[in-house]
Amino acid sequence: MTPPASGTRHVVAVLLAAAAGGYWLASGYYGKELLAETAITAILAMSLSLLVGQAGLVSLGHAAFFGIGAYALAGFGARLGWPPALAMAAAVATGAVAALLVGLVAVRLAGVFFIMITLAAGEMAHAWFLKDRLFGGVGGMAGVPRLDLSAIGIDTGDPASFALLALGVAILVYLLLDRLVLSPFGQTLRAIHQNEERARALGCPVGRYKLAAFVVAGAVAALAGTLAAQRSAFVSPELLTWTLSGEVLIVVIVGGGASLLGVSAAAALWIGLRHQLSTLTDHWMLAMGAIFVVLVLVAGDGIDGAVRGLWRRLAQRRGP
Amino acid sequence: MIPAAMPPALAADGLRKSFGALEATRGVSLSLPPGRRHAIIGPNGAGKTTLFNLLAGALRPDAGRVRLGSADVTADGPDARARRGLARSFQRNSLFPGMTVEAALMTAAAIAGGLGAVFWRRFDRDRGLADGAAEIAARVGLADRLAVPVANLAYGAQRQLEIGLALATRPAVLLLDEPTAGMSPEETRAMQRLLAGLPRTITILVIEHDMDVVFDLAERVTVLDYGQVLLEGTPDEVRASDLVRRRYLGDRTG
Amino acid sequence: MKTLHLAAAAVLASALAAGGALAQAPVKIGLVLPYSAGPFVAIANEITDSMALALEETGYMVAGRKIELVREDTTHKPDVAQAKAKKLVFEDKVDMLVGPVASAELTALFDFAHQSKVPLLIPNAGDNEVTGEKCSPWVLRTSFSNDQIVRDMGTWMAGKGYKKVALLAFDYKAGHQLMGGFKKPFVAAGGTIVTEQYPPFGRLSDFGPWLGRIRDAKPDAIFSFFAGPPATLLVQQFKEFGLDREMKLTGAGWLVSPLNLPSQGQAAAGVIGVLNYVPAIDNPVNKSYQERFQAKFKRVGSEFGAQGYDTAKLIHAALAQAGGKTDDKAALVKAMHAVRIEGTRGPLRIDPRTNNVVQDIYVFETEMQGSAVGYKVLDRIRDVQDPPNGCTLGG
Amino acid sequence: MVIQLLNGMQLAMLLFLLSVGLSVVFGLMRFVNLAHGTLFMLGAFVGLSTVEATGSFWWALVAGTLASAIVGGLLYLGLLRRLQAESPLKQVLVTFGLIFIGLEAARIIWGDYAERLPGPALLAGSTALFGVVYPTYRLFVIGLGLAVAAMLYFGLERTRVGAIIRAGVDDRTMTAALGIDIGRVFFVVFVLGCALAGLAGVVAGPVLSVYAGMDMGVLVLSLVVVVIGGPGSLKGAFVGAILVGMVETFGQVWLPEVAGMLLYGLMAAVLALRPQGLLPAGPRP
Repeated sequence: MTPPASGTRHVVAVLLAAAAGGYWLASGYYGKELLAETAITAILAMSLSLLVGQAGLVSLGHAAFFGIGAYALAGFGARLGWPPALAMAAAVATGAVAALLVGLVAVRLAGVFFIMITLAAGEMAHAWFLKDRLFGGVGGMAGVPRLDLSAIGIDTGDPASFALLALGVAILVYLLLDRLVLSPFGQTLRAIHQNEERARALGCPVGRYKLAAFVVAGAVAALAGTLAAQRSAFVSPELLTWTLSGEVLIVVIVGGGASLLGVSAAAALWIGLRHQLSTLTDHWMLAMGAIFVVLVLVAGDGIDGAVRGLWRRLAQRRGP
Repeated sequence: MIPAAMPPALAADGLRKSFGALEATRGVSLSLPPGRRHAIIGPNGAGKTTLFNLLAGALRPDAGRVRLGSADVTADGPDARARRGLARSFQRNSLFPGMTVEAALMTAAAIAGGLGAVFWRRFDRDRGLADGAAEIAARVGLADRLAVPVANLAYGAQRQLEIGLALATRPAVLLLDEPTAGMSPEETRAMQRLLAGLPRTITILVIEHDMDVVFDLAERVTVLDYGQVLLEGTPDEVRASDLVRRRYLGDRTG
Repeated sequence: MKTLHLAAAAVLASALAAGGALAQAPVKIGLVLPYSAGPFVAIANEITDSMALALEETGYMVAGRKIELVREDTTHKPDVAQAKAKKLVFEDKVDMLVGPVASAELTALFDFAHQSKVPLLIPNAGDNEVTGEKCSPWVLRTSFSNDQIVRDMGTWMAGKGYKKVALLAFDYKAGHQLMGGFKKPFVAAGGTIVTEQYPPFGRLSDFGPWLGRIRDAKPDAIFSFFAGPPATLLVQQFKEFGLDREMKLTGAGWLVSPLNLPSQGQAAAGVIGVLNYVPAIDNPVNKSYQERFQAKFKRVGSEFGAQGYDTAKLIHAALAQAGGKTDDKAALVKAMHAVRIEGTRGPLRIDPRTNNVVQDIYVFETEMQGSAVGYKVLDRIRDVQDPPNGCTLGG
Repeated sequence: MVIQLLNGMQLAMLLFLLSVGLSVVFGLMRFVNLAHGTLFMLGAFVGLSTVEATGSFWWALVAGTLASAIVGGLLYLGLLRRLQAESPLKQVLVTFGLIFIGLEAARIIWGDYAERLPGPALLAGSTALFGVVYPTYRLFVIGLGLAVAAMLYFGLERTRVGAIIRAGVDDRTMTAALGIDIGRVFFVVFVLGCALAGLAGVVAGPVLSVYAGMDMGVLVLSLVVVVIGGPGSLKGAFVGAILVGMVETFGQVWLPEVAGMLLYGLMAAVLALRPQGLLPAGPRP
């Protein structure tokens, strides 16, 4: 639960970024798509990691904010015709507001009940977009604009550039959330997670902190959603299904929950594995399900913990 | 015009609390001037823990008021009372098991200092918090164990940290819930020394079973029985009281 | 796109250099269908299997080139569908795309096909706009438009004495398009819509509540649009609630699709449907298709399979017309416009004004044939062609 | 109106059969089993195969119920028992993974096509009741649900095992301290809950169609039932199921614009205002 020593953390971050960069250079067209999807999933997983890993709030409705961000971008950018950058900012703000509204009710509950109310909230949002007419209901809506970076010579319409953009945003989100996690705010969230009663007795308005974490996580999830909408220029209610929330939760747990880099690596693992398995068999979900059941059961601390455990063992072997 | 007297650091007035048909607290009043060491004793089931929770804010009274200094905190929760300078320890250790001693003390100070809203600075590089943690650790006898994970501390040391977390908030009023519970005689003596050494700027109210600790520390003692104040007085008065001897002390000391 | 042309030119150049002795690169057809997840897996497989049946007849050859089907799984997610389409075009260098099934996936694919100028053939999705106001020169439809299916049904039903009709469909775009397309001509032909019921889309559903409301409105018939499990539910509940004694159940023919009959049982008998295909169509192409399909898969081929079969037939004919050349995509589309084929559904062609298929539409009724439910064609409406509906391809 | 009430009741009884096991397991063990819907689907498919093999719906009822009980029991012994001491997070994730395994396994074994589980000939046709003509089979579903509810009520209130279960829901540690093998009670309850889910699957077969994925829709509905009624409470599951059945039935007709959100809104409202549910099990501090 204590944040990792800073030195190793930076090394791992650079290694991960280098791996992504190497893949970007080596991959073909579809690889760029997968890379962008991985970056987006990593952002979503990092946002949920703040909730689950730091504050101990297990949300099963996180995809709702992802979807709301995507739909808000479609609304502001395509329907209202705002410039994409402004529309993106407004979409992130919309995600934050939505998270605030849900959070006001949800943070008063704990454990399984928190899981259930976030599930209910997510399903409500999903039902709303299934029904709505402005964004095409079940069929979704195309024509979501991409960020215009031509001023600095980047054509985001090009998939290779867009993959880089998504990676860049993921790195920015990492730096931001890393800062947050290591700050007194992050420490307070961990304190609440470890012992809520004590945190309260020390003077911590626990509900407000949980709410703040929920809003930040919602905003970052919405940011991921805006990228997802830009990637395919398209939004549909699929973005808000509760099974997506569950998948991201698995990614977070496999990644070690609290480790931003761990969950990012797990996002890459998730996307890569799904791609590899689905080229092998139409029943890839069976294999994915089995693999993740085993991972959740065995790797208690996720990738992060497994790597650290291995590191410790190696270090011991080298020792006297 | 008569100059207003200095308000008591902690006061309770006519506190009542029932759980269903059970009346746990039946009109208890207390008043602790600043700097006072005050103990609450009473047989099991006398309502000590309920009263403690009413004062700490973990429970809301059905009737009566709680004041901290000049502020009425009856409606406040435990966190709001803590922000007004009230700190408490727990009868069963309630720590941050995933942190080191230093991090736990820093965390307590950060929360109490309202630093929790700061998200742009590194927590672990805050010199002020670290220095404060070292000072508190020295005070509670954990100076040599700053880097030890809380979960790895021995029981007695965890009890000391329990007090340390409360002290880290720089409280004006400190509520201690059986600080020596489960300790060996040696550890108890260390705790006694620790408590005796606390500065007079802190007002202390303690619930305690160990009468040696009580009579050593307290300047005034409230004896609770069936949720009511049986007697309040100096330790000597309490020791001398036939009533108390019959109801309570007699059973123990013979 | 530049690199694509360069690559193609390089292939061409090397082929020429070898004096044609080298075998030519195969024609690649990319299939973007939901093979692994969601409610349309069966449809995806049937389309693919039937395309394979059609291509087997040609030995997977056209004008000296091999034909290759490249499958990509959309996992029933629109963004994946789009990414897989891009993969097929840019990495596998397919010459055309066939897909998808769900309307959300089509929305996600449409713009890509339009911008990348790669022919996309839609084997099953009916949104009017795709070959109407939103039409693209690169997106062709071999299946149907929603309007095309139902446009003449209103007149037909009014003519058969069903004067009072209740409409029943899910509350979403396709539901409203099909009901709207039916309603206008029906009212013009003197019919009355006595009630319109639109249950919310995508719920574990029970038609009881809506059937109750419809019964109160006392129509001569229900005209409905449902597919898959909800269609089965409706057919059963219509009987269970005894509505079959008071009115006729009719609808877009997916209601009693061969895919649904096993789960509908005898309750499916006596339903009137209108569709671009029904297994009972009496023509040699369909007979041979059904024979081969049933021999191989031990069940009746459905409209989805038939559409897949016809799509492959049309592609093959167009490729033959183009002499097997696929580099010039515009010429390829032109060839698709030019060919006329005899499909399982009768004569077929692609309308260059809209890129929608021109086909016969069948009115049929289900009936007990021995111990099982079968189909009887009641009427055949020939050469049903969509008006441009805002599409400007025709100039 | 009468028809709508019967429709709502029919759906309610299906949901009750499905949810009661989930609810008691939730209340007794604080265990959320997302794979509960998968056992419902398993019951339906095994029932389908049994009907195809024997031609008898009644054998299907037995076989589907048994199959879900056995698979549920094996899952518990092999996998879920280990999770009991773990956080709700792990339970949710492991059982979430099981959903996909179950879904794909069903597709591999039974294929991608929706099929119908024919109801018994005895219950075919319609019956006149309260002035309306109503499908006989659906009346059977309602009757079965009520009968099971009554049996469970009797079992919980009047038998020793029932008393232990109630005590376990109220205070798990205390019950264990009384020297009762709470693990065995959990196991029995879990398997019984799975059996009822399988029963619900077979019973739902003739009303809904049987297909891989039929579990997804009902799972969330049954979670709504559990939360609304109050976890661990038989009466809660019963009342919750009726509420959900009626809201589904009437809401979609009267308030079609918001029907999709209605149930989740109800669930969120109950959680926010009365997290212990409408009819919580036993006294809780």
